[in-house]
Amino acid sequence: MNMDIPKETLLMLYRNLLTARRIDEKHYEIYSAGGSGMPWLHRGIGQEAVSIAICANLKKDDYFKPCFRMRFCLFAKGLSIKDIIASEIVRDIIKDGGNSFYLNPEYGILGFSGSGGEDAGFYVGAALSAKMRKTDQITVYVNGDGFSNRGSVHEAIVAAVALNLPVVFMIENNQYAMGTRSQNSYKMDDLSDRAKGYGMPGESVDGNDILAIYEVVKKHVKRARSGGGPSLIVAETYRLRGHFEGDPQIYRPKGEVEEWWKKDPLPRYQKKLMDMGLLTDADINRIEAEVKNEINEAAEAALAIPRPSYEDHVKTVIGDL
Amino acid sequence: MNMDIPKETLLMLYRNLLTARRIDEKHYEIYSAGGSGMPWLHRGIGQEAVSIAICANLKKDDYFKPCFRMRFCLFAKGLSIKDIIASEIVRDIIKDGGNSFYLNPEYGILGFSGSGGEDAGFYVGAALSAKMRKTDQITVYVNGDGFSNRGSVHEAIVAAVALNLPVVFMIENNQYAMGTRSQNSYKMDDLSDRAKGYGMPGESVDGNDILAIYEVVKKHVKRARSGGGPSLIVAETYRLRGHFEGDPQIYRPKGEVEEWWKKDPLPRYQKKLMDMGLLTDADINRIEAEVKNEINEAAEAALAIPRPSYEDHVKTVIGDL
Amino acid sequence: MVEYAQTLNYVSAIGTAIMEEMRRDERVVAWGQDLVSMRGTFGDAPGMIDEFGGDRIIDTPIIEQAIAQMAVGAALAGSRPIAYIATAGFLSVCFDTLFMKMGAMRQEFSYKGPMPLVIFCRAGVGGGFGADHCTSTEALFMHTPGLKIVMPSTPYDAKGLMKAAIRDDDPVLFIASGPLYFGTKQFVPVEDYIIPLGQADIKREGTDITIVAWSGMIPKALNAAEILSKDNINAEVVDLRTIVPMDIEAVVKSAKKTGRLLIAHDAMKRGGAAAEIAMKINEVAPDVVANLKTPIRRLAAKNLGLPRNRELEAELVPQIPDVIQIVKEMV
Amino acid sequence: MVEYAQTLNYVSAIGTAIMEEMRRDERVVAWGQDLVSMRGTFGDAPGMIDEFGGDRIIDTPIIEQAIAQMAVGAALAGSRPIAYIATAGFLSVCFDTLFMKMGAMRQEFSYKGPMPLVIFCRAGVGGGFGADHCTSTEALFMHTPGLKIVMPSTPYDAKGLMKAAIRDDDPVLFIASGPLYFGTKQFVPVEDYIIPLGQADIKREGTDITIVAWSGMIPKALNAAEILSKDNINAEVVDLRTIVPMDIEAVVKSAKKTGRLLIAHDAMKRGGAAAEIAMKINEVAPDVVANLKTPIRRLAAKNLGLPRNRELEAELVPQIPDVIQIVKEMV
Ligand SMILES: Cc1ncc(C[n+]2csc(CCOP(=O)(O)OP(=O)(O)O)c2C)c(N)n1
Ligand SMILES: Cc1ncc(C[n+]2csc(CCOP(=O)(O)OP(=O)(O)O)c2C)c(N)n1
Ligand SMILES: [Mg+2]
Ligand SMILES: [Mg+2]
Repeated sequence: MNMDIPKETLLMLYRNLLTARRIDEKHYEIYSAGGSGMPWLHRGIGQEAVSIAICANLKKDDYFKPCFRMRFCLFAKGLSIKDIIASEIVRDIIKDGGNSFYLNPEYGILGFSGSGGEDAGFYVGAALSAKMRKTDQITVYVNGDGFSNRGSVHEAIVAAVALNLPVVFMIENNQYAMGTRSQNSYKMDDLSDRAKGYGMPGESVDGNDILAIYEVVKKHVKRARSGGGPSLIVAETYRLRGHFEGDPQIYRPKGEVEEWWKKDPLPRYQKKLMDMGLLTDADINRIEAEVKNEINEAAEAALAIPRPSYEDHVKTVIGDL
Repeated sequence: MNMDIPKETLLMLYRNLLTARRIDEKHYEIYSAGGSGMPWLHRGIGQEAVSIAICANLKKDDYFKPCFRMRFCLFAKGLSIKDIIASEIVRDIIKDGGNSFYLNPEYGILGFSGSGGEDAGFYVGAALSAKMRKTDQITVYVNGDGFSNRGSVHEAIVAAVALNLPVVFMIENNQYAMGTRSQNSYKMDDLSDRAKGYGMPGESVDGNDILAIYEVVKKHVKRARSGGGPSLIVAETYRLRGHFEGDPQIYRPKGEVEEWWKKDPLPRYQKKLMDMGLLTDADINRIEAEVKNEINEAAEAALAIPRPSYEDHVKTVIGDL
Repeated sequence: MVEYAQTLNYVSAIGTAIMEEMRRDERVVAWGQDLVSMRGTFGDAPGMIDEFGGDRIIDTPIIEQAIAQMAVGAALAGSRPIAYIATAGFLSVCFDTLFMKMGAMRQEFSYKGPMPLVIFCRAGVGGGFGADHCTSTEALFMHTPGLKIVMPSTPYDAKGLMKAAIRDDDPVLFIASGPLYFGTKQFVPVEDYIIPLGQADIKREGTDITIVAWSGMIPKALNAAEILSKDNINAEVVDLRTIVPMDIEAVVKSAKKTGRLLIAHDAMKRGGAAAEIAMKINEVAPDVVANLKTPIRRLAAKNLGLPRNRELEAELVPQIPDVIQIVKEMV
Repeated sequence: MVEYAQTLNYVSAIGTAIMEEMRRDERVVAWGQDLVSMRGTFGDAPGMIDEFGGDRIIDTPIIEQAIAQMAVGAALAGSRPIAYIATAGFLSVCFDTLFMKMGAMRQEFSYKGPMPLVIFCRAGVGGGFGADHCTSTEALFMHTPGLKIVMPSTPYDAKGLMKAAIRDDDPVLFIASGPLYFGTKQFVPVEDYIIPLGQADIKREGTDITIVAWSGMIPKALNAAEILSKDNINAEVVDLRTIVPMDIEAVVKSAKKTGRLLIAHDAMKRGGAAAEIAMKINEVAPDVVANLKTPIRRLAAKNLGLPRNRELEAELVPQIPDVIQIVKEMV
């Protein structure tokens, strides 16, 4: 089934998946060292396949909101790795002439709500705007299993269905919302049944199998772009780390994390490409070195950007102080 | 199928259905005369079967919120007709020692939100309280097809499902939310498919067939009371009048109202009981006279209650003025 | 010379403004409940729904959170949306987006780009329909970062301010006054005009006391002023027109002239806008305050939820006699 | 004689209060996100989750609207619920229920019965986590009818006020201070005590100026006062403890004594609580205000959405040096 994906795409996916992994690790490294300015860190390690596969199906000006802990994957949508890291460590990207991963309409990034799920309507509104402006832009809007329960996400779906908007909704089910198991919130075996309640198509996919996600997203994106209206994809994956770095994780059953490490999407895809004869040990080492180098340089450049000054910040905002 | 409903219940349903109809008409009469104090009137004529059938399945201390335009049916839950009318025409029920149909925990009435659907969680919270207090009280929570779309209704359902609470959710689909046809909000043939999105059972029923509703509600109430958790019933009916009295109704297709008058639940049920040999012309006339008399007396008594005075009102409220 | 060609009521003035802006700029679009199906929202702006309905004016289900949120996304995506939330009381139903996102988000992320959107709603005090339908909520948005608030009191102002709101690159909350919707008609110029946000207007000149008010309180203040004039009390009525940004200079100037300052609003007193205005004047013009003949006072609704009862509501919310009484106490 | 048997931090004092009340009255129940699964919400109140978790303390999905609404229904149905909304910023996500229903609904319908519920949340300024997580929202609820607001600054107060809140028959919004959660421990009596809602507390006696504050601003004010004392400026710090009802008499008394009044809060200035307090004092004690040595001033956050950046946030929200500076300007 995957055989019709061009080789360059397959290798691009590999490189991006690896890059995502290494950025996440770099964030952890910077966070652990302290003093960077990051107020906290919610890691996305092990879930990268979802966002990377989505980005591979989108154009630069399509609208896309990943899960909050997967924001760093937006490099695959076109943002520079330097800007990704600079966003995460709260540098003055504006003054540096860069692009924040929080709010950046040029790249289809329309803001990010700290009250999770409140941004659902933003991205659906962009799809409505695209329809009114008669462009072919579509929206992919993703939340975790937790925030997907929120009323504002529901209303955004109702809007997209009623107005037949080009939106692919996704739930990235990493089995936990903070300490709450998703099975304690949803009483159904297949979360994609949520779609049935809105009369739209829905399907679940192995969120740790990047090619499976790639193909499912491709199908739904195509449907949305051709006027087919909204749909839902549920990607089943796992949060390998605590909710935040420092989380004692008393809620985890013993051995669960270890089981899921075995399903890590990165070695899994690497093996697949090797089996397909598309990747050699030498390739792996070369790409690893290139990626590492790229990220190290980006991190260095990002760390060199000053923190925003009060004066610069205030210049960007309106209103009397 | 209806044969196992006792005769007294069948006749009680008839009397209540007729009473509901006549109260609605009385409200219209008072409203049209002017000066009563009613700020507006949203009639429920033609939809009475739903609430009447529900009440017949509930105990006094079960929690029940009907559709906002069907509040007057709460007489069937135990409120006096005088109190119903007095509530509608904004009299000083408190001072009169009566029971408002807006907020009255003794009768399982837990408030009524002018922002439609905001009260969903109130009634689900009461179900949670009942579970914690280990009583067998259940909740029936109804909205129209319009308010049922709101995020707060969704969250209340998510809560009831996650916590396995004894709640029967209902959508009373009268085909319109103000001027918006329900088919323009929901893109599915059977609104009860909404239930599938939550992994709970759902079914649709002819909302103008009182016995059909009675039986479906009975089944779901029994399920809830025995710990089976939440479920959804959709009652298909029709709003025979404008959204409010005075609505020019430019949004109605020609002939639609006339078609639905033919499905009026009252004559339909009357005929059924006559066919079953449970009702004669003489019975009909007698009950009609009794009900009319009861309502006239109640209306007179209600109209005689003074409007609330500022002083009395303020005594009931807290806070510095 | 201004050519007066149309006599419009308040709501039609708003509809006309929106229609003219939709013709001028194809990015201007509108959505909300029953805009098209019930046609009444924009008054009798002629041909509006025929021209734009279903295409650039669309109906949505009852999903206020999405209605407001979609405006944020569409504005960032290049449209200039007008999102209709029927009642100012329902703003609390989509409050997170209004309070934490619409104005605050660009500031949170130091984002310089525009977010041109209008939230259009109607404040409903006067009907006795209860808290949700009648509560005046502007004080909440005064405490909201980055959101402009427009509350006109006349058809002329409503048209000019709506046009300014639509052309503004920041989010604007336009709270129309329900009780004024079908009130006195006014000659409204046919040609294009805007009233810049942040300019108060003196609706009545006076010498003895300044009454600062806006929206539905303006006619009450003017009525009171007429009656007071028979007792030789000459009140100046300053219509703020926009709450944020606020033309505090106009208030100071008037208070300096009359020597007395009353701030009146329909909203509840505790934590209401009057307190902020009074404090602001103390901050920017302590000398003027020091020279007032009597301390600044405020007239506002009692600190209670509005009842489902027109007469009780009228007891809680300031009426013409209340304005007269407090002015007499002050003069 | 009070027996001091436990040294508790702020959050454990709250947890202990709730646990004691749950033992005393079986109608007291609690729900919210991750109360049981993550155990941290009530601090280290010993055995609390083992004793009540899963039965009278339950976890919910991420559905703040339902979390708040369920408290209303359960309170009317006979429970005494404590509903946990993690962050004071998220109160805007369930705002309609808080603003229009919790306090207002009984008034709307002239209902005399009780509605005993506590909304418990944490205000988060200080972390640089952005608008949603850090914004102080009490001013919104000051403008809300029928809702009491508790904002303690010490473990002792937190315990006594939480007990009062739980026993109150009206809805109470209990906004804990995140930055104080794991701050200085304090001896907290083992025996039952309550601090009645509506009583301010003088946290530091002084003669030169009154600083009115609450919650996380109190330690900043006390720190500033210590530093100022080296310059022989003796500040009195009045901790309001509850915002509604407000102990305005205590403020007036102190201001009369010191002759100067500063009101300081973490929340944004425009439309903030300081304006209301200043206006209220003008209303109830115009003579005291007239005799102040300098006009009342307020110190509050800039009128901007909070940024995702700790240092920038600290620039926007008043810090110890800001308190010192404004006091020096006033004295
Ligand atoms: C409205 C709101 N409620 C609660 C929170 C606190 N919170 C932050 S992350 C999180 C869990 C989100 O779970 P999920 O959506 O599954 O994403 P995941 O963390 O698994 O990636 C919660 C509850 C929040 N940010 N916003
Ligand atoms: C949150 C909110 N939005 C809008 C309204 C205005 N409104 C009052 S009734 C109504 C229609 C409700 O439709 P439905 O739920 O189908 O009930 P029906 O009128 O058909 O009985 C609307 C939109 C409201 N009261 N509350
Ligand atoms: Mg998750
Ligand atoms: Mg309907």
